[in-house]
Amino acid sequence: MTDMAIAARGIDTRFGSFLANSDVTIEVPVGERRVLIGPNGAGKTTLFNVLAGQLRPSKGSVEMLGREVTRKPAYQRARMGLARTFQINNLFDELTVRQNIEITLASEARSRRVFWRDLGSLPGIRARTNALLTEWEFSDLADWPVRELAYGQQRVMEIVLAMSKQPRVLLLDEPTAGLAPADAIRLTNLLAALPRDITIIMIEHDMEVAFALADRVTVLHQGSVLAEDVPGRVAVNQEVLQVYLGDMSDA
Amino acid sequence: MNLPSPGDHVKSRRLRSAVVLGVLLLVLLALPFVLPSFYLFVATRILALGLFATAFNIVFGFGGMPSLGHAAFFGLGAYVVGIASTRSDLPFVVIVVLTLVAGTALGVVFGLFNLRAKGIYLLLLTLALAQAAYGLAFQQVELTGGDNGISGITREGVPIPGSASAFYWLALAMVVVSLSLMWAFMRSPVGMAITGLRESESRLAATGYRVGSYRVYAFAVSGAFSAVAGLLDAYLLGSASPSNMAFLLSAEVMVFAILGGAAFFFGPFLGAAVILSLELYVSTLTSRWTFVLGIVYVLTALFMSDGILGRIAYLRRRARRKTAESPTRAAAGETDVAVPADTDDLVEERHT
Amino acid sequence: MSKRRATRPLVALTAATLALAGCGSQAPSSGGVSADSGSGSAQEGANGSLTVGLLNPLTGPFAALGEDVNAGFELYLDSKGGQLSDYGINVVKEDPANDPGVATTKARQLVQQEGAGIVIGLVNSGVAYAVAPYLESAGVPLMITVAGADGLTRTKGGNLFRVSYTGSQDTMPAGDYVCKELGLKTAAIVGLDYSFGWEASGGFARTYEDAGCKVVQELYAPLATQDWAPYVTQINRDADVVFAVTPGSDAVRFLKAYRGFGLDTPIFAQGSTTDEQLLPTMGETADGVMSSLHYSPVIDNPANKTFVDAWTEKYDRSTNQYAEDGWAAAQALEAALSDVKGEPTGDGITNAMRNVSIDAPRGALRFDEYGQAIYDVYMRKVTKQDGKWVNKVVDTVPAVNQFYTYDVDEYLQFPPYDKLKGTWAK
Amino acid sequence: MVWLSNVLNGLAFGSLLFLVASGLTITFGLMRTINLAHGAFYLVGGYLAFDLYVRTGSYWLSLVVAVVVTAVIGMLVERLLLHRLLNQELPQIILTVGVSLMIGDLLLTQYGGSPISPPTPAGLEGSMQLFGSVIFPKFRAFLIVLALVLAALIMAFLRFSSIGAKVRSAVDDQEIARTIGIRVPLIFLLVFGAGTALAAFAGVWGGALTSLSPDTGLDVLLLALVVVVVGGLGSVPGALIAAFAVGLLDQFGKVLFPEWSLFTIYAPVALFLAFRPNGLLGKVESR
Repeated sequence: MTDMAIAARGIDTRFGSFLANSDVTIEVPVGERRVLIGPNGAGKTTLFNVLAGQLRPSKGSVEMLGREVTRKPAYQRARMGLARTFQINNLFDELTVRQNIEITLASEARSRRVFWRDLGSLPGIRARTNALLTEWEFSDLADWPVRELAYGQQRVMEIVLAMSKQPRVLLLDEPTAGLAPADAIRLTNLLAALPRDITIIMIEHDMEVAFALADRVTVLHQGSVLAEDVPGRVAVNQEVLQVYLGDMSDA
Repeated sequence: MNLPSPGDHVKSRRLRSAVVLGVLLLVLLALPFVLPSFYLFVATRILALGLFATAFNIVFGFGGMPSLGHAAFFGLGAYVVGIASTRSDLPFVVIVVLTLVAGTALGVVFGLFNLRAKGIYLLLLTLALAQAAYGLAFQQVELTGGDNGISGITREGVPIPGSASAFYWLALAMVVVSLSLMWAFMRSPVGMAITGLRESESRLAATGYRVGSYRVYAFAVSGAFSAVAGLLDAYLLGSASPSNMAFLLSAEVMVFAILGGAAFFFGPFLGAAVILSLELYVSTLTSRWTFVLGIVYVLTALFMSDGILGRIAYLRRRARRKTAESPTRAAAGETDVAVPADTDDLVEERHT
Repeated sequence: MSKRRATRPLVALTAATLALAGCGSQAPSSGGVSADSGSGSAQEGANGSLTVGLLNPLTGPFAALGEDVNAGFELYLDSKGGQLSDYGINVVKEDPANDPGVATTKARQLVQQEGAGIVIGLVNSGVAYAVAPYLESAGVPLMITVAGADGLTRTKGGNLFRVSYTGSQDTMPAGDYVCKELGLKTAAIVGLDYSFGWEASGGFARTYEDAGCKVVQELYAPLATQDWAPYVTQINRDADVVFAVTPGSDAVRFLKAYRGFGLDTPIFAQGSTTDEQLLPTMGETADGVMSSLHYSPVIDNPANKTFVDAWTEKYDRSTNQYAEDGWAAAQALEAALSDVKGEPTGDGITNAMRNVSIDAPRGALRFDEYGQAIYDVYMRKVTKQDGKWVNKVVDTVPAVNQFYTYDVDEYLQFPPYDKLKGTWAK
Repeated sequence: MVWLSNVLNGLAFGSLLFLVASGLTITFGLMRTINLAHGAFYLVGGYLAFDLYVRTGSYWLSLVVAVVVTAVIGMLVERLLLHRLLNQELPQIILTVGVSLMIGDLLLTQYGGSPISPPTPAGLEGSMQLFGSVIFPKFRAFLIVLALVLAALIMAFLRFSSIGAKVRSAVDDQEIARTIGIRVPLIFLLVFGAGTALAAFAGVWGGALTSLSPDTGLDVLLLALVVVVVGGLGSVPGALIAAFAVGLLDQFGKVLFPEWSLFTIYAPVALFLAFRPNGLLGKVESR
């Protein structure tokens, strides 16, 4: 049995009387690329928040890289090598691109409590920031506040920040949402080119993107897992089709 | 993409800022030679309250936590001086250290209480804490002198106790040092993470920062320097009293910050100077000065919520529109064209 | 958010603000002489001129007191044509805003900018404590008109004088009076929980117990207590008398709760509890309340008649102790100036003030060597006269000083009243 | 019996706090507007009723006119000033503090600084005997009833009337509300008017209990804020429970720990909020 990058078992997440996740079990082995799909309100983002530690499930357990993390808050999971992006751009808007990266890099143990030195002057931070800016082609924009970037650039920034900490597990919440088709393709290519040793769990609405990137696909529906399989088989799963088509005809 | 590199721009601006600050400092150093003693007194008071506003802004403008209880820190500093200087022979330096320690400790308490509260709840939680502190100051007479406060604070232990000018220079030195330390602090990883609190706590947590800790750090540092401001005020006035802890001072410091520009490091200081001068001027003209103060608050809220510096920055951005184009939005036909943030410019030091 | 909007309204509103500020300065804040800052209108008398800084609250909780002190002072000055002892008097009013910081600033402004030769006023004792050391160091005499803390007048030969009471001065005769004359042998004290409350209560308790009677209970409520029920319901109903020290709006609430809960123990109060500013609002609830104070508008003497006539001609309400304090302060200053030869220096006025002896509306007034006024204290009872509630004078204790009948040195050895609160009933 | 009397007093003072807090909590709950001028409107109501009663001698006329006129003033403030600052918490705070400074100063200029007392309706003077030995003022007993009735009315109104639903939808999503034909600015105007009317109503009743002077607005406002926040912003039942709790806390704090009475009211509140940052019945703010 391979090691699990993330294993969530029997997850219930309750908001008042509303059950957003009901007995969800999802196990993602190290190195796998998993895509979560499902209609609106299926509980995908809630599950993400549970995996990332932003929400504590009402029931069930979460394991990450072989360690029990159910009760560990988000920042501790981040320190264990988990990174995530947000469905709605969630950056340090008023800060510059450079500062966004610097803060992210400085979150490691030896620098995050430093209060006597300039952030940019810490050993390695400036150099690594510059390297990242170059690698992701943001050098020209380094001193612009993030809020001034185009939407698509902000989506990429989300991924830059997530990747800058060299995560072992990467959660991507609809990375291509709201992008023009050309930008979406660019971004998908960027994602496809990420190192294979990073475990990726991704929520995606766009089926083409999903199936192009996924090793396996998990389908959520009304808070529960409806199906989980390789893309080819999910694409022809009757139940899944029904949910999706039904959902579309409703909309 | 073909963009103007902000590099040269930033360098020239950094130089200009340094020159502006240098000239300003020289002017401030020279004030005792030109100002009549009363205005020197007022200037010293502005220094103290300006420091208070700047310290407050660490929590408010940078950390994005609207504290309505900061008078507690200011008052605490004043009482430390009051108690230590009237009941002991402790040297000035020790009293300063005591003040810093007390301010930090109270800041930690405030921070721990406010680990989770947000927005209006944080506002009222801090208010309740400050009211509790006010209650202690008012009722624990043994220690605080109750409503009479502590008077007769002399500057005996203070370096060069003699003249008003000497105290002004001492206050100026302490304020300059404090502001420099805060400036440096806000650029450190901890300071930047505090700024991150305001921008997005969820991202900060997802990045690996323990959000609650940074809230505590913000209050601790802010509390320490707010207490130093209270110390200066107590030495200047020669007294400490419960009104140093009162709700109205907490509200006023927020107006200082907003009117000056909470997004800017020096905004709150400017706001303090403007409002204190205005209060002095108007209250000399008319006994209806609270009415005028009310109008100032209303106008600030309606038209100056980005503050004086915010407005200047906006006007400058607009003036510069022709020379710089936003990399992205200009193409999309947006009119409010942005320019790069220059991290070393006084006015453009934008953290909100 | 568009940041471009509203520059024009901003300009308009700023202009309006400035205009209003301008109008405001002419608005009659106290109805007194138009004597706002402006040394340009310096009035020159035959002997010279003097700038008087009136440092009384015009805003905040004590505004009503401050306005009346100022009005009393200016009324007397008016009646003398703006001159006292042939010195032209320029009045400059500043608002201490009930804040030691503002008050210290304003005191300096009065002295250093406006050239005030004397500062008169102060209501809040904390503010007075904060301001006094500066005026001492500046060599400018300070005449306090309301602030009551005992400790303010405990230094001999200073530049500080006070025409109004010390916290305990007007209540010490009351302790004797209630015990001996009224024969009420046990008392429950209800006071405000701050220094004035402890001093006034303590003054009463000291003489009351020394006269052989017993304080059986002490209750102290915070300043500005909105609901007095918790205190009123605790009052020991076996006490013969309730001694109340509840000045200001607390008096209104205290009496309302007291009557509401059906208590019928007689009340004897420190005189500010039944102040004429409050009587119209208190109405029936104050009926029969006795009190001690150094003034009552119905005192029958020529000086008071002059004062009351001048006051009622101008204002549609009764005089009160604060207005009288202001009036008496002006009289005292006039008397001092008549002794000053030539330039009215700080030392000159201070020295002359020590020998001042005047017939104020309250009666004879002079200062002891600590600068505290010596005056008659009246025992009064709230009664309806011609459809109005007044503090009828029922007895007089002449020439009361701040130490009452105690030996000064012995008195000064007593622990301060804030240490004694809570010990009287034990 | 002493305990019973203390409990009743606590409830009566709590009732006064609820009267003040009710207007504050609905303006916040429905409009997300923090009105720190609420204490000033409380004063305006009380002073107007006092003034009118002196002129006319009619209690009910004074009450009604005072409440209506204050509501109109409130609506003017909303329309001319607050309205421009929708969803901007801090500017709203500064603005309403400014408005309350202005109102306080106008009242001081107009009526002087001495305390005044708004009228009490006939029949509520004096006291009554409960359970044999407990004497309790009728006015205070009536205040408890009044608070309970008012709470029930507000809750029923918000729940059952269509205006309640409209207001809620207008707040939840202004865009959607607009598209389905709800006039959002009008709704906000009415809600703010209702809030200030409640403040004025509380001013007439509370002022009759405690008397008013131009500086009492702040004392009352601070206590009402405590109640609103502890109850959970926007929650009327929460405010009712919190008002009674704070009233009792105040009463027993003063009886049991008089030396700490200012501390005992705010410190527990702070502690409570630290553990329940959204108050008793407050909704978690999504942001």
